[in-house]
Amino acid sequence: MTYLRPKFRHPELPKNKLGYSVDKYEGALSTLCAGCGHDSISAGIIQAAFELNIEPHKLAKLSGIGCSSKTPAYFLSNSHGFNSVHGRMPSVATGAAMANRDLTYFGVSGDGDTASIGMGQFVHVVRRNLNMTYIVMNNGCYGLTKGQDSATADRGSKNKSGEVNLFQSIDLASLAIELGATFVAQSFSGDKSQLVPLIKAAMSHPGFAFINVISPCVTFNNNLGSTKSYDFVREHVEATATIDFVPEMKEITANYEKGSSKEVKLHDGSYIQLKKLAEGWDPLDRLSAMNAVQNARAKNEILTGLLYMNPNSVDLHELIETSNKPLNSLKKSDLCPGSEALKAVNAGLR
Amino acid sequence: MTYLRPKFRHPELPKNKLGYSVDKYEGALSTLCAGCGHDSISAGIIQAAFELNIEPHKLAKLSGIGCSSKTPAYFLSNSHGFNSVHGRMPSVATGAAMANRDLTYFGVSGDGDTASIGMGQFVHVVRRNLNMTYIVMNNGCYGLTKGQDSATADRGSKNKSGEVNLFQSIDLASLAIELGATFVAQSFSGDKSQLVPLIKAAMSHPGFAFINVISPCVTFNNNLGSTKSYDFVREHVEATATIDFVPEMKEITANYEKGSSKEVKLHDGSYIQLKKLAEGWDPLDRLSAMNAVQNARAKNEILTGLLYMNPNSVDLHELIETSNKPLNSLKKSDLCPGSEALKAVNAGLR
Amino acid sequence: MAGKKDKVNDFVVRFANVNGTGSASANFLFTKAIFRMGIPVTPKNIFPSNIQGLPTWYEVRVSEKGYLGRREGIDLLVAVNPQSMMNDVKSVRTGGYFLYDSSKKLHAEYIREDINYIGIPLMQMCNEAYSDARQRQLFKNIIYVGALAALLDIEFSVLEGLLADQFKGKEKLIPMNVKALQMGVDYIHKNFKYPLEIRLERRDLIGDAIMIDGNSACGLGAVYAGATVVAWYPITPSTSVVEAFGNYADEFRVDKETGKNNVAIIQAEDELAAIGMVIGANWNGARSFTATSGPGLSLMNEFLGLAYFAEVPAVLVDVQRSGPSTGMPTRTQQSDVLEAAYASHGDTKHVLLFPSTPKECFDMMADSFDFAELLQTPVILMTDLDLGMNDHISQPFAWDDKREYNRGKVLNAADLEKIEKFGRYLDVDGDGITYRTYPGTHPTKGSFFTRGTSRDEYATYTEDSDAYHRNMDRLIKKWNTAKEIVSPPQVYQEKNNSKNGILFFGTSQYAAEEAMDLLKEEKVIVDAIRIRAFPFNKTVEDFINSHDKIFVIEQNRDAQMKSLLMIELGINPEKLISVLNYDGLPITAENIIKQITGNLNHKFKILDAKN
Amino acid sequence: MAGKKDKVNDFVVRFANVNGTGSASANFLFTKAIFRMGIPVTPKNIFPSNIQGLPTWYEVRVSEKGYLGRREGIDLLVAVNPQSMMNDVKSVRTGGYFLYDSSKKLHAEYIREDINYIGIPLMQMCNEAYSDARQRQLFKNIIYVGALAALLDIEFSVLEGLLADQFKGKEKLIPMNVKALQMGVDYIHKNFKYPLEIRLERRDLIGDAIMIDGNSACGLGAVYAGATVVAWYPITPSTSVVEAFGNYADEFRVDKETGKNNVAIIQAEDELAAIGMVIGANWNGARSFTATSGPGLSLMNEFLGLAYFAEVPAVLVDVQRSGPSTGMPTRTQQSDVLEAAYASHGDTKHVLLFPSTPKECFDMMADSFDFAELLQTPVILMTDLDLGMNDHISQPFAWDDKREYNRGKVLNAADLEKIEKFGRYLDVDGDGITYRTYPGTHPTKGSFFTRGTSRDEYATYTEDSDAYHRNMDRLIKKWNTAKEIVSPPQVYQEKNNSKNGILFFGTSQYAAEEAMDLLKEEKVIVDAIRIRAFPFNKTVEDFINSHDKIFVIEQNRDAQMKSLLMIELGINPEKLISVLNYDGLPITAENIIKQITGNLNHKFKILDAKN
Ligand SMILES: Cc1ncc(C[n+]2csc(CCOP(=O)(O)OP(=O)(O)O)c2C)c(N)n1
Ligand SMILES: Cc1ncc(C[n+]2csc(CCOP(=O)(O)OP(=O)(O)O)c2C)c(N)n1
Ligand code: SF4
Ligand code: SF4
Ligand SMILES: [Mg+2]
Ligand SMILES: [Mg+2]
Repeated sequence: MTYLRPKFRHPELPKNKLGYSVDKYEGALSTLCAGCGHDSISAGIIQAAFELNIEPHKLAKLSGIGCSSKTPAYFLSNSHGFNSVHGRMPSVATGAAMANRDLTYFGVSGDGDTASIGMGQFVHVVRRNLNMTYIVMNNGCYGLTKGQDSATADRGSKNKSGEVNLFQSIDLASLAIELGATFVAQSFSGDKSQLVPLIKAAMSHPGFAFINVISPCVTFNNNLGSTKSYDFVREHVEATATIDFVPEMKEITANYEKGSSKEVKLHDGSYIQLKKLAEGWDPLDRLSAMNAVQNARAKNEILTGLLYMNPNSVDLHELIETSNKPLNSLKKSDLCPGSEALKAVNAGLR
Repeated sequence: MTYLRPKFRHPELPKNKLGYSVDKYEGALSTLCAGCGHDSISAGIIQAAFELNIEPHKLAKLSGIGCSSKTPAYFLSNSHGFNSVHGRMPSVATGAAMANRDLTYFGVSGDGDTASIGMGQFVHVVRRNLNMTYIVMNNGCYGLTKGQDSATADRGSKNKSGEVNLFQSIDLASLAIELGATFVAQSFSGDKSQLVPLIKAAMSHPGFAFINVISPCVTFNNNLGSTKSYDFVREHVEATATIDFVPEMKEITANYEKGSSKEVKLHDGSYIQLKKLAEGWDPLDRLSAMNAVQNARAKNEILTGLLYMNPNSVDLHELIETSNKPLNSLKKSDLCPGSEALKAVNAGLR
Repeated sequence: MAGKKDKVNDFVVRFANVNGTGSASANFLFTKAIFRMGIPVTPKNIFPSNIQGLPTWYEVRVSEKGYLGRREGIDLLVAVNPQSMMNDVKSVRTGGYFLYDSSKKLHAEYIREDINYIGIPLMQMCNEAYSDARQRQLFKNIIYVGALAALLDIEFSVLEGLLADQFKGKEKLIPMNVKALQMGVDYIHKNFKYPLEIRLERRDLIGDAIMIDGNSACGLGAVYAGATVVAWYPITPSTSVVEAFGNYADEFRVDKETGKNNVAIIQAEDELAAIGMVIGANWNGARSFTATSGPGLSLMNEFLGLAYFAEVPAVLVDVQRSGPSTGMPTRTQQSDVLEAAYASHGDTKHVLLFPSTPKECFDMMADSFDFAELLQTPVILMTDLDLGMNDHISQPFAWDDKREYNRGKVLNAADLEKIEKFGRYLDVDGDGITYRTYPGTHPTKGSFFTRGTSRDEYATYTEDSDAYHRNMDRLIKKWNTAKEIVSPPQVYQEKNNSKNGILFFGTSQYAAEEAMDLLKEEKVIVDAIRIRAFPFNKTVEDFINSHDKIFVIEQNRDAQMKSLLMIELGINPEKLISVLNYDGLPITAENIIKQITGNLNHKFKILDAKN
Repeated sequence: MAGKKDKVNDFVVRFANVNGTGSASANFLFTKAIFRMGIPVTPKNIFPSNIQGLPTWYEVRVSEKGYLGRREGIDLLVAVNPQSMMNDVKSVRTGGYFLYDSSKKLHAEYIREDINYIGIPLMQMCNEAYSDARQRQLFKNIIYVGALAALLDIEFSVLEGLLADQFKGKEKLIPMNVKALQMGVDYIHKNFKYPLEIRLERRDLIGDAIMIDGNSACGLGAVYAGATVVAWYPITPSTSVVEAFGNYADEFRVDKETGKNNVAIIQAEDELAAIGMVIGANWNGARSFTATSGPGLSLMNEFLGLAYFAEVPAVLVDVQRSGPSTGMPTRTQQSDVLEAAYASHGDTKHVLLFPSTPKECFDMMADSFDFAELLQTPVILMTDLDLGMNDHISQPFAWDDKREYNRGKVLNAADLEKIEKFGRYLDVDGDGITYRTYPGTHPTKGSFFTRGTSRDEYATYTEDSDAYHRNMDRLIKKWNTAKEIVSPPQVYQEKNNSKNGILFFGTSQYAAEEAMDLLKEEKVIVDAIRIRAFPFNKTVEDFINSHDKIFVIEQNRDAQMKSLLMIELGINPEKLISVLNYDGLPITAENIIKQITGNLNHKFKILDAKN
């Protein structure tokens, strides 16, 4: 989107239960490339928070570094946000969540941020079942540093500089299930009808809720089978050896039925195959979820929908039995044993 | 083992094809606790290298930090060794292997070293299919820092300070398969008859070969259901609040048939259930391997043997098509384009 | 220190053990008994970086004068480790004693003419008295403590009292221990002249002091300071900070009604995660800290830079060990000073505190949260292995119940209502410290976006050069404000007595104070100051400026504190003379004196007498 | 710089664009044309940390005198970005020019009385000439270059030549570009008086110089130096170092027979892994490097300490950006100096090199491998965004084919046969540098165990205090040896002409040299030295000692180089006067002069004239 996005709103926008209209959930103007999938996801988040009747200030939004990690600035401007360091958002979110169990925690990361530098923290935040929503805006590349392959890039795909990715891609959803995540979903940035309900479900899940969202990068996308047909502008840009030209693009949308498959054409002319889980899918069966994901992967399909959910999720606070009152609200009287107790301690040390 | 281990050897020890007897493969005296499972694995490595007729100096041994990571000092003293920093052995091994493709690379790590601080590097060395053997000496705890739970500790187990582990354990073998590892095996430190052939197979595998070896920690083991029955010495030690007393222990051994199960009693009186894969097991089928591991986990069994192997493994050197000659052997004439070429470069910059 | 006159309450005993044999608790019994006899005593662990089977030493200095630093010259060596025996024999001073297990005859090579041998057949006695191998092992240690009691005149009732305390709730263990002690006493009584001329005499020099290690004191201080979120990763020698915190939290932080914890302790997956959690928690309004040692500090560099720039409070305990790299993990040093002061790339500076005693660990731990929140920046408590893992005699802990937690400039909903426009990084008060809000404070006011990248006074992203420059300058203003907020130095004299001064910090205090005394006996007068915080308070500057020569005592190779003094105060390096110790052992007064008198060209009698 | 006389070859043009619109290549065309006309020219990119849609500037200074630093004061602004237009209008100097797209009428608020407006209906022209939206976008840039050619007297044939070079192999693109250029030229010819009084005239001032950015030069240098293993993680502004290396490797390192690569380039999962790989490869006898910027350097602290202590060579390029934390990732600074010099906990020191020009990037990159292997320690090339990502006029690269790679003290099998007992850390030559072996060298001799923990001369693990101390002292000896091995400083005069000196390093060179010239015009003489390496060579010490006052010019807030000078050379801080710049933009001569003359209480005429 551009800096010129008109701010005009119809005065009679519908309101949610809190009496807020959706603009209460918006953020600053996005500085991402026009047509970037990430902006669509931001829109989905805004919609989900609106529909869920979340008090914006009772939500904390956290991210790492990357185009994707910038997005928290572009939604929920009445929420505190923390754009931390590259790959380490899970730890910051963990600390924040420990400090105050009464807020909703919303994390945004990129595939570089999560699957490369952040892999260790990702694995461990899953293992701890921290009560948060964690979205990866997955574009298979490092957008902000100009298009290098990420660890989720498809093997065989070509990036902007024409290099072929030689490595197998990390399937974050499958990995999360393997690690025992209690909520794992997958979706596509352009499919608002699927995305919004998934985000709402994730935010309602008491534990770690992971959504891997395929989110095409307008500028550096590197999807399998990218056709790279003759294109005057591309040649021009290649010849001058500056990857400085980003044509204006439209958001890619995809709307399709549950149970069906859809081929989606990306900005560079390549296709991805999405397969929406059928109505009758049982997201409570972990082994079958794993199998389905593996099988889809073998067929080069991306399974979308709620893949797995553990209805008996016990989140970190419950596990370690922290007090019901937020720790950051405790007062000296709750926390400090006082001078008398200290005398006893001293006595024990003589 | 103790510093007093007698160095006496029978002069007519059997020799391998290189004409070396097994003592050529030994290392410095171990300083681990008597009875530590890690020492048994070292013995297995010595035996495997001997039987495989490896030239010791053509092998490089690398490790992170921990009791387990000390072991490379205790085998193959004619090999160069690198005891690097905590959790980062995979990167050091990657650099080393890139420098010289003609050596054999042998990595040793601990469960703390790999599953906590080292998780990110572990995932990525698997993904790159680096040609190396990678053994985790898995004792479910941080031995060297005195027995804290590691991320592979069983949920519900108690550690030396009596704390119960609340978190699900990370199953490294299953994770490796999920990530596309091309060789994944599991074994028990006391089962030399299984371990030695697995190590040999791993060292012969052209790509990343992972062996997760359950290796009881004499001193701080924290296995599921540890009985902690009345014990004078333990009470004494607990009362004085110094965990400074390590009773002399014997190595635990376990020998059992393929296809069978065995309950093994650990030093603290607790049991683990090992299940050896049957003869007819097909280690080439990735999906069935994953399923078997998951099912065993559900039954609290530890599946041992070669779980999965990809016979078409393409290692990192092949993937990125490095020269057949070790890079560290290339000379200026191979590497330096010379002054004439530089003149052309200059000309292009005017 | 040769000479053969009676040395009452003034000697060094060193125990040479194998680790993992249960000697630690027995040796502590010995130390604690002396403490309970009212005599100043200081023990030092010199232990290996492994779990079992390697040499470990425990060195106990007894000092009537109250000198609690390490001292060279071993008066009595208790040799229970054949591995290290040869060096142990050599380490005894001429005229000293060598107590060994005489179950087997001592080989000739261990015999020195100039020392005295006390053979006790420890193994044999144990074999006779106990059938269980582990009991044999364990009681061997108790027996030699009994023998020492007889040799040095430790009151038996004191030992019994200690055992009673130790085995409270497990009383059945007491008689067996008493019996083992008695075996040692009896053997000496039967076979040797006792007591030795090095011996103990009850005094009343301890007062209400306590004995504890610095790490436990840090843990306790954090409980008192109201820390609620603790994230850590195990590393020697810092591990026991969080372990102690956890134990005290079990005692003091379990809600009586619900049984739930008023604390969250997370063992992180590594140090990057630990500091990340601390930053997240502090950002969200909880007091939160982590503890680590050198390698962990190195890993935290990036996050520390974030906290500095994003202005998030954070408390970090760095229990320093010998570096660099993994170094000697079980040896002490003060060598992370420079790294901690300027941790992270870019222009960064961090507040450091330097405790010297367990009491100060407790106090500074509590203060550090106030400072971190007042200044909205990381505060690093620079302790070391010597302070952290050795027991020290210390003033008792004290807590003023009227003391409130100083949470710094935080706006609540009512405050926000009153404000026209909230500027997270707006220097309203002119002290460089700006106002913050916790998430969740107000539905429409006070929310802001925290980032490590450039922003303006309203926390809005900008790449404007001026905004960047203004912000960097304000951070310096805040730094200057910090100088008079952080712990002031300890100055040892009301007005200067000399043109020479000594400057030290942390655990060098013990040896430095002893050195001052000894120098004074030689009529070499030096003034002294102990640094307790960075940035330096004006008093530090004044002290240095009002002396010609400053001896800067530190336990590292590269004179790191001296570097900070030059950089921050613009001191001419010529007047700063380094007195360094960097072999991994705590610095001694003798070492300090040698270096100072060497520089002053003073021939030192006491020293010469010793050599 | 008001005044209205003809300014031939002496002005600043600034382009205000939106990023992602393809302006970079057009703007470069403009710069390169001036270069080809034999006139000194220097461009600076001032770009945002995003991909598309935000303001980006490109500032081109033309200087007959060859001053290649940035200069304030914009003579001609090419405004193609409505977003920043208001500030862009303000930024033009009185009497300067404002070139804008007149497709729409300029709003009154953009009108200043004291500047000249040149309206060209760029959008309209494009809409008429092209139907494809993207071509309209792209050629708009070419059209304004054509207009500038007419306004400033750029030779059209030079532009054509450049296009021919650029589209070699894609010749069909050339006519379209020429046409667009011509459209710009024609419009000016038809509508304006041309050329302007700021204009170009062909000269022969470039000689055989080349134009290239520092990062590419680093990449090329590493190819020449024989680097074979490269590990990296993307981060602005260092990314193009490895990208350039990769491109040159594609050209020079593919084995002709097998088609295989004589190089391995690994995109690591993060910076910790990148430096780990570099250490592993160097340990195993390959030349290996990585490139990063501040945050990556912070993350590498632990590993750098390991390499220092285990004595493993490693080469690291730090392309500095504004810190701390993520700071301003697309702005320049020299603020990682202190962090790099002492990276890691414990007592550590690292060798740093400070290139100023692309040629020096190339040379120092090659040297850094020699130094790292000679000294068996990390070497960090401290460049910055300005040098790394901007094009610079530079002396051409040169390579002496007789030059051999100096691999340092490495024993081969034959050497080992001759040695009684190999001691990895034995100081045989007394220079602190010991002998190493590569894995696989000899079946029974020369293997050793590398660790970050304490060890003796034979690489055997030990916790012995003396062994530790000896080793730490030897490392200092090696450090002292390094002083005369690393790149000596550049001294600007044979003997001193003044009691005042200026000291600078890296990209401050351009502005510093210009400032010296301007000062000389004012009869203010200063001697000068440019630091090229750390530790400091004796010459640096002598230079400082032989002057009363040294102005230390650096692009950071905390005077980091000054700190190093104090710490390492024991210089009295009073004689070191800081001249600092830390707003993220390259330092200017004017800024330097202001600070120096301010200190010297000199009223500076040129400056006054300007203001
Ligand atoms: C420690 C560190 N290393 C590298 C970078 C540079 N960097 C910024 S964003 C990014 C990758 C972002 O990729 P991803 O997370 O996929 O986000 P995207 O831009 O694709 O949405 C990198 C490598 C950094 N900021 N910090
Ligand atoms: C950066 C860093 N953090 C912490 C440590 C301390 N440390 C040493 S070994 C270890 C854990 C070892 O556990 P594991 O890898 O399971 O090995 P084990 O001792 O159990 O064989 C830790 C935390 C360290 N050396 N470096
Ligand atoms: S570079 Fe790619 S990921 Fe980044 S904003 Fe542009 S389209 Fe989105
Ligand atoms: S502590 Fe445990 S892992 Fe370490 S050496 Fe002892 S038994 Fe082995
Ligand atoms: Mg991405
Ligand atoms: Mg372990």
